[in-house]
Amino acid sequence: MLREEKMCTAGEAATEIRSGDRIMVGSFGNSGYPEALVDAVAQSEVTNLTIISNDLGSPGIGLGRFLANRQVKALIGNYYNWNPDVAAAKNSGAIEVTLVPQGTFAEAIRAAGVGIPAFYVATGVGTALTEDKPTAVFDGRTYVMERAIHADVALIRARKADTLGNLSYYKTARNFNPLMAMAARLTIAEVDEIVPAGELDPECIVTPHIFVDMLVEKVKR
Amino acid sequence: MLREEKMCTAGEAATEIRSGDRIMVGSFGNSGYPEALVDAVAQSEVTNLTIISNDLGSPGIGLGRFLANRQVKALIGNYYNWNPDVAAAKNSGAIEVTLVPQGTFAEAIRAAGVGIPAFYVATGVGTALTEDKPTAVFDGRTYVMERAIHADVALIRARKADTLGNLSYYKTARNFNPLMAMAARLTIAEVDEIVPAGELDPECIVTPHIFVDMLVEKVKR
Amino acid sequence: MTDLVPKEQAKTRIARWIAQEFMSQQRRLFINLGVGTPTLVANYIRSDRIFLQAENGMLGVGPRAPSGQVDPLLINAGREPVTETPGCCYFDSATSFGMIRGGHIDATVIGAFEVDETGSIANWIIPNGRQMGVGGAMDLVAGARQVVVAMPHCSGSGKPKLVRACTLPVTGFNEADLVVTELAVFRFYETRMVLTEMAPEIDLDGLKAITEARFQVDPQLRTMAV
Amino acid sequence: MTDLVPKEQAKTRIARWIAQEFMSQQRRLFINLGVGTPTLVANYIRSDRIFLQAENGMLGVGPRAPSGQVDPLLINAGREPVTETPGCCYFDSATSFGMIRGGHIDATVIGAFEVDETGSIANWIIPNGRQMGVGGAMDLVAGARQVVVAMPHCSGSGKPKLVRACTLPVTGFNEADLVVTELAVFRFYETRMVLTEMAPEIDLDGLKAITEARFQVDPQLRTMAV
Repeated sequence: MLREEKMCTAGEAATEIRSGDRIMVGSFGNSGYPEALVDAVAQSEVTNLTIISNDLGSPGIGLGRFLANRQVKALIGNYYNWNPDVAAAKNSGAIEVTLVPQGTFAEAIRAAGVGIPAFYVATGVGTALTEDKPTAVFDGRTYVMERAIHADVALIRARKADTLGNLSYYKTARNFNPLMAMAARLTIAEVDEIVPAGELDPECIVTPHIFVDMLVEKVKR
Repeated sequence: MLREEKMCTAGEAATEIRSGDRIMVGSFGNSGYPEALVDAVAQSEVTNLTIISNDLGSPGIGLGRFLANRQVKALIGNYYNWNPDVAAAKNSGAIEVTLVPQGTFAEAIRAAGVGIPAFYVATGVGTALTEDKPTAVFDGRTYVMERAIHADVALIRARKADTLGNLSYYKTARNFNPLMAMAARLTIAEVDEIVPAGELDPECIVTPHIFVDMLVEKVKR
Repeated sequence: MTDLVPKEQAKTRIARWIAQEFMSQQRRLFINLGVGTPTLVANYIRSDRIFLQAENGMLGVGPRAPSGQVDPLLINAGREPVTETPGCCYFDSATSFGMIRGGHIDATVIGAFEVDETGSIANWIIPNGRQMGVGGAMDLVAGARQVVVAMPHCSGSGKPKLVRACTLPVTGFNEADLVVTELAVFRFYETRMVLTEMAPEIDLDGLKAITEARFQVDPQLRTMAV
Repeated sequence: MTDLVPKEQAKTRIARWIAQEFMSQQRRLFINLGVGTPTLVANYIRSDRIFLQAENGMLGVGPRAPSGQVDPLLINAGREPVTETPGCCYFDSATSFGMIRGGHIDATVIGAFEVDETGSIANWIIPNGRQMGVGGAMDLVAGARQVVVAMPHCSGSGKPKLVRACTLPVTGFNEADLVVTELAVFRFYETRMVLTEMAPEIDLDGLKAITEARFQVDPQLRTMAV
């Protein structure tokens, strides 16, 4: 029963996204991202999106399609050197870009998922990326206060799911996916394979199904 | 080579602890704690310890032995109802006790491990347990600032280690152990079994060996 | 305690009512059950949509383990031996309380010493110097989306537990959403406390006599299922 | 760049020197290597005590994957295909940067546009509007116990990269511990910059002429291994 509730196609999942939404996407340089979900969103009419991701793929490739399709209002992330279209769009005023150091970015997403509105880090103190943020001194060292990063929808990529929605990942594709799964109002996971509940080793489940709302099984080619 | 470096007996490990140290111990009500290490410390001469743990076992049992042996200066934890000796010792002025809500306690230990000196939570706002702590309002809700909890030594319990020191746990015994492994200057893990490096599934390692300094293999009886 | 409903029957009634409430929601629910009467709720849940979380790091807690099949490392937060359900999983306590504080737990069922008319809850300590424990109580009332209090209507000595203002140290302010006793069900809207169901053993005047908290009465007041 | 040491030889010399430095420490080391010359350090490490961390969630990074054995999901933070070593493991980016920020990474080796005489490092952006990326640079310089800068002594146009004060946006203030170029090795003590080794191709006057930063000279100044 649960299986039917959670499972859907990428196209169905994409209808959950509204123009203006804040969307997290698990990805690292065109690796380990939910390809079918990104495809479906890129083919949809939604626009004015805020995309929260490590990077934005390459020009017109991967997450880069959102920008090429003019679906982006703003970006929050940390590394756009792999997609020079981002700097060009920012310089022309077409989009806003908020750069957050990668570790702070990861932690801020986790924070959103675990009910922590703000936390302190030593990363970037005194630099251009934290100049508008409050600072505080603890035990003689200066730290900057960083805020949690929330989203409306998270599109994540996992290797295996069980029918409940428990997830495991594959190698370095784990990076942002389990964090983003916790941080959005609605989490949609694209997986290579769905197995019956109870088949994943309970000790090796990385994302408990409480964090997963919809499952899309990758269509085998 | 690494194996020889990291492996030792519980008695050898206990010599790393100095009187006055802050010691974290993974435990939940006499379950999932490093029995041989606790034994060794309880049999040693060290005193004036600050014990950072969920609870303090039962009177004279498990972590309760530290108190029975008068080795305790202070406790930081969240639930001492299972060991009424704690309240008695506190009331007589023999020890200090700092109660921290369990979720804040877990998060504060993690924070120490990941370079976060302070963070905000909604837990306990306005209550006796947070009355001395700064508060701040984010998005209209009041939060209290909590500080990281560090230790000199962490004594943790895992199920399996590999020779490098990677760890996996067993069922609910996971609870505080992986967090404490990150939060101390020196982490000593007591494990049921040590296998060659490469035998644990890289996707299922819970504590990477970077966090583990010494390994004690449980003596089979 | 009143003598209107025998003690064990009172616990069963409360637990069954709460289980029914969850099952009627017809959606996936993640629930954390506190020790005591709240744990009994599990006995009456029949649904593959309801998942129990134990704050010591487990999701998918099954029924109590039968004696002879007890695993000392498979326990709930009250140290009771439990069982696994298919698809259960384990995680550290930071993740566990991340679920709770992060708003992922739909409901927590807890006991209480006192609940006041603003929904504040006192359930972590009776300052007599003999108990020193907070556990996850403060995290749960602050973090769970719905806070359900399961408790006898009056204390062992017959005093009201639903009071005007908590006299014991508070666990969380204005956090109660639902209070279920053996005699009544109250819902909190913002800080309004509303009686929505009443047991057949009592009438409104009788209830008011043993309820110090001031409450409104739902125009649709129903008889509590017993 | 100077023309004293050919470019490829310069890179090799720097990478080899740093590898030797780590191997001489005779203890377990966890190291994060940045893209470019820092990655080359891996080629010269022969030690089962040195473990490489990739900030995209891997500990125990092995050599670059030979073509034909490339797994697109087994990559380092520079998106290069790598291999696994026995005992390697994977984790999410919050844990990965937890290792870095929490002081568990013994050393990071990074490139830089500029390092100034107080040890401040500029390596994340040249404000020309065409690049927008910080990646993990700020986390690494703030978090790693030892920050090793591997860079050519002068820029491509021949300008000093060791300057009095960074002119480019700073990544971290007073964070450099060691700067290794093809011509010299400098160590930072608090904010004192000290020349400890110098390459055979140059003398002190020559080095000062291409080093804008003011530095002290170690009385034990040695010839850099080349």
